[in-house]
Amino acid sequence: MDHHAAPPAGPPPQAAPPALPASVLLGTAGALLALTAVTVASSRLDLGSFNVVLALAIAGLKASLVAMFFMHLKYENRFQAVVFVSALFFVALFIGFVVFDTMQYQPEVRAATEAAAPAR
Amino acid sequence: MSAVEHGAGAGGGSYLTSERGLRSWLLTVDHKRIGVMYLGVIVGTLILGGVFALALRLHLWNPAGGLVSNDTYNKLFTLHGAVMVFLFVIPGIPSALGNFVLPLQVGAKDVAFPRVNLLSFYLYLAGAVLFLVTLVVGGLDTGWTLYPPYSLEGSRGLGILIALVGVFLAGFSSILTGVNFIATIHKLRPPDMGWFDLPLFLWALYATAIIQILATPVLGITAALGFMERIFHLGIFMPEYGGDPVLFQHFFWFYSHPAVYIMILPAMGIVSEVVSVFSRKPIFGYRFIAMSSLAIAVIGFLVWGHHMFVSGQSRWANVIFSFLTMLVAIPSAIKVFNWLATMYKGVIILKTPMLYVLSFFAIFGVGGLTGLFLGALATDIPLHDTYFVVAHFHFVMVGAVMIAFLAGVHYWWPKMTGRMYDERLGTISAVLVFLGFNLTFIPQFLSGIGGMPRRYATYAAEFTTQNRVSTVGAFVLTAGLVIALYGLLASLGRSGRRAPANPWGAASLEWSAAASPPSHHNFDTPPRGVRPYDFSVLRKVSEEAGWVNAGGEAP
Amino acid sequence: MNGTATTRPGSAGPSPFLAGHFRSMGEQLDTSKLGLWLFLASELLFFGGLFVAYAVYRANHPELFHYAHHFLDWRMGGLNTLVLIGSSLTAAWAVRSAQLGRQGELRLMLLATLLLASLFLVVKYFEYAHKLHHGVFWGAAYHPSEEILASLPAALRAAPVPAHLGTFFSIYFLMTGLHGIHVLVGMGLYLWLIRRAGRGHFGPGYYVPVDAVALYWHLVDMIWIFLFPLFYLI
Amino acid sequence: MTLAPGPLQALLLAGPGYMPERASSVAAGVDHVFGFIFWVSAVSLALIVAVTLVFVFRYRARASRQVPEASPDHSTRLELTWSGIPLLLVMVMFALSTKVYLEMTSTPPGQAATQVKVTARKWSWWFDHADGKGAKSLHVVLGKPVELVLGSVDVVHSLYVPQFRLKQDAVPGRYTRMFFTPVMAGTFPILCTEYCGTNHSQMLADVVVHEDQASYDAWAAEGRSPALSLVDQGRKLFDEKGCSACHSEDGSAGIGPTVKGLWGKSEKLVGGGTATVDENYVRESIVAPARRIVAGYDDLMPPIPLEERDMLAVIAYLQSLKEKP
Repeated sequence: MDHHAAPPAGPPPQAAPPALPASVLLGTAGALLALTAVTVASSRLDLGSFNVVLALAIAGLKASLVAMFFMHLKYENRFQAVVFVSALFFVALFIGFVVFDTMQYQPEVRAATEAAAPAR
Repeated sequence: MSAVEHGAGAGGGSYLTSERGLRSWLLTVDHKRIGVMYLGVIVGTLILGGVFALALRLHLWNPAGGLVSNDTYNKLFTLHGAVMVFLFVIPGIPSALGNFVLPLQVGAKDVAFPRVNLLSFYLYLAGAVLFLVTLVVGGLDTGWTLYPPYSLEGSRGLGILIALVGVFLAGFSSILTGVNFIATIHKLRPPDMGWFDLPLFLWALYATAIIQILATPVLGITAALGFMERIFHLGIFMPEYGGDPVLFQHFFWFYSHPAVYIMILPAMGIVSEVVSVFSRKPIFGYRFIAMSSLAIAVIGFLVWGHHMFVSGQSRWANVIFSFLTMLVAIPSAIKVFNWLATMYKGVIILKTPMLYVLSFFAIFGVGGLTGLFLGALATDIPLHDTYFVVAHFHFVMVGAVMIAFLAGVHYWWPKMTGRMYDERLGTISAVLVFLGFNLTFIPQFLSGIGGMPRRYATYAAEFTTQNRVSTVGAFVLTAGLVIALYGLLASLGRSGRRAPANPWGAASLEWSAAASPPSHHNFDTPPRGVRPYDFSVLRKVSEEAGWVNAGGEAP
Repeated sequence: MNGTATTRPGSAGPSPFLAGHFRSMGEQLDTSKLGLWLFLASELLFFGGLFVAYAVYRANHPELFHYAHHFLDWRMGGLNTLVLIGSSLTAAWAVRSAQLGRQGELRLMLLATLLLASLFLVVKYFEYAHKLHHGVFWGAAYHPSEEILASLPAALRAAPVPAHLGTFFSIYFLMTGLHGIHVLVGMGLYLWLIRRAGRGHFGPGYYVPVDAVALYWHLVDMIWIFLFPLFYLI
Repeated sequence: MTLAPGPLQALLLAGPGYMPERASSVAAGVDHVFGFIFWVSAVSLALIVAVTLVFVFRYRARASRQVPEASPDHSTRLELTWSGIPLLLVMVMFALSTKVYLEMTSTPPGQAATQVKVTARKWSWWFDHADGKGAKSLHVVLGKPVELVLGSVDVVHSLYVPQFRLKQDAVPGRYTRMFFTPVMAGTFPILCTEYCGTNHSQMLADVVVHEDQASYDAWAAEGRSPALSLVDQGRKLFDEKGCSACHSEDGSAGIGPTVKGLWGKSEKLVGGGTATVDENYVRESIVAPARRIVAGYDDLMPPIPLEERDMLAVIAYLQSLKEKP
């Protein structure tokens, strides 16, 4: 193997992102405030289980605004974003598997709870 | 840390002598000194855990037990497990050897965050001390897995709370080490060192660090939840208050399965280094080995449910976890075959590190292959929580990891101390460890297949022979370890031979560009990237003077 | 090695803030940021465990959440959301001020962040005090007072009380409590930054700590962005 | 598993030996899977060890061998081969094992299972059989499918019968299920395989597989006669409900206070105060043991619900053990 044909050699210290313009910061904060209003308003509608989905979608959007602009992820080395997204991926995986499993065996929990109830 | 601190040792000889006094050690931010301190404490925990293990084996000489009471037996195996897992096997290679070797191999002066590194050491030390404190307050008999409701019952005293804090602290130490390692490998390489110029030990530590960063916090939150549940009766894990004990098992194994890869990946990294150097040949299939480390790290996150096949986990979750578990076997298989291929047509030098690595092949082979029985659902159901499992994970965690740890300690000993260990004692220890290990744990497979459950203070008479052979084996293994320790420590005395900069003829930077032991700054001139497995540029001068670059100049 | 100045404004030679094992201030900034992002990833998994607990109980016992969220006042949560968004803005602005070398503005922004963080905890204090005063504790300790039960909507009072309601409050106190601890730590860090800024340590050549603490602070904000709808707006 | 009988099957079932008898309908299937994995592993291990030894012997450093021979430093084709073959093998293992697993966790199609309710506690098992008979051992009939519904009153336990190749945790706060059809008459051990404290290794019971229904019925009819006195019935319950595991009847020390001479005594309590061992205290200690604990003992006992008739019998038995003045 030719090691020296290997891709991106060495770590070039990359140029730090320049200071963010005031407009970006104010715009982000404004969008966050607006989305907070939207999320409060949407909770007033009765959409059944879709309420949670909507609330989480708005929260996700707000969080990505914070990450991209306030945390200037948009202007950083892409690896930082990879780190952040893979952490979110593993959280999602953890939640997904565990909720999937616990929901499957819930009937056995309910049966035991009901059997125990009259004894109390 | 300021430039001044770093400059203090300039011209002051090796890192061991550049500054003197206890204070210069306890407050050091030098990765090498921190690595040495870790090594000392970790060997201490190994001895402690080992003493517990011998007591357990003696107790099991007779089916009715008899040496200690059931309660004492339960406390002994709990602390044996907890000390060995949390204090020895998990931090063993990354924190002790990794801390010492990583910046050297990467050509850096130190890790990215030296003060965080020191903090990490003290967090670990605090965790270790808390485990000792549980001994004082009456011990702990929950098993290292800490399953509720048993572990969090109302009758429990301080022991469980202290142990949970200990686990939490040791966990945070591990996270900080992981952060340091990834940042160092990413940012502190010489400008001409590409990703595929990294020694494979670094790829292994990199993959390990991913798990340390992403899995260990879950251990932290699990310990915190357990702590709160015990005090405040939260109703999250305890069924009494509406909680779900199986949920705890999900939390626990979400960390503790990946933790197995925190243990084994660095061990594999050591094997890659040693097998190449002592075969005088470039590692075979560098990229497959590097990528298989990453693959193990990622797939390792997806298989925790295989610890829960009979726990009441749902049927379809079992099937999915069994499938994913089977996949994780592949990257390990690739590594083994590539190591064997590395020896092909090489010049195999049977020094102590290589002897340990050769025994690693057989022992890791058994450990990995017996894992298949436990990943497959039909065979796991009868074998789960029997001695088959005990033997399997000892083959992986003790056999493979501890043997690789010993290989690594012998391999880097000349660099760490500037002394050559006694080769004859090293050879004897490697042979005894291999024999003693197999004698201890092969009979346990047979007990497990026969249906002997684990964590039993007393057992059916039909398993007496297996248990007695196992006890004898444990003492042979201990003898091997004591000889290894003696051989290493004796080299520090007056009779110890001085080590040349490059006694093994290795090409990676810690051997080819740094003195033995290295100076405070590691390198006198900033090193350039090298091909870590290109041995053609090295020439052996003599056994005493070691190897030099073919150009003639000593490194 | 790159465009970043390696000296503090007004002084010559290498910056006193360059650690010896880095080759340049640029490398130091880069490395510190990477390290911090890795730590934040770890934090996500740490909080992640609590989100798992939330998801498991919400999925399997939705009745707890529908009943118990009436004990929470969405206006308080909403106010705190606004406070934290504001503090994130000032934290981000502080980084900008440091990068541009505007010392007065930097100090002002750091101070504003600290004050907003304190305001958040004050609101939180009133929320907690109200609950604890009325016996709304976690887990098995949940024994609500008649008074607070009387304040619930009539329809809810008529409905049967779900078993193990305390588990909801366990999760509520754990998640907001862990978040609150992070806010406290953040306040400590901002105090430290204010002191250092007062000594004029930060400028275009060296603003690693301002940036790093701000990244941490934004994560704290981000977690709250999820906690708010998950607890207050069910 | 539907393998043609013959040498292959014999090889698969041979494995390493040491297998317990195959007493359930799924045991042979499990052993087939075990045999398959065993032989694949044995061959792989032999290969690894043989290659290691051959290489060490042929290529070891010696006077005539100082320089390695030229050989490639990687070979994608070779590496893909030794990734692909193991992948194929483990997928076969997964398929075989999952098929057997699905049989292990369900009743054979078209057959109704007899349900037995299992209660685990520290450190004994209790089996409530379908016809209402409760016992310390599990009784089943040869060839008839059984469904166990497991529950636990205190901590996690696990029911394991090596000869059945089956195991299932009993988890407090919920039920778990286990299915089997016995195919061999006899008595087999039941072991607890989830660590549960002091006497974990002594939490043993038997499963009795009756030849036929008649033999089972004969067992079920035993002890039904009302001839037993209240004291004798209490003594029997004291043993069956597992009380005797912790409370000795002969005055020796145990996990809990001995019941010999206990009746009428005044006991110091944890947290101060005393209690006289009378009918009320005994009743409370059985239903809610944590409420008033005798000093020097831990809060370990699970609540044990008893029918009123049984409660009276236990009380009568304890009275019979009263110290003679």
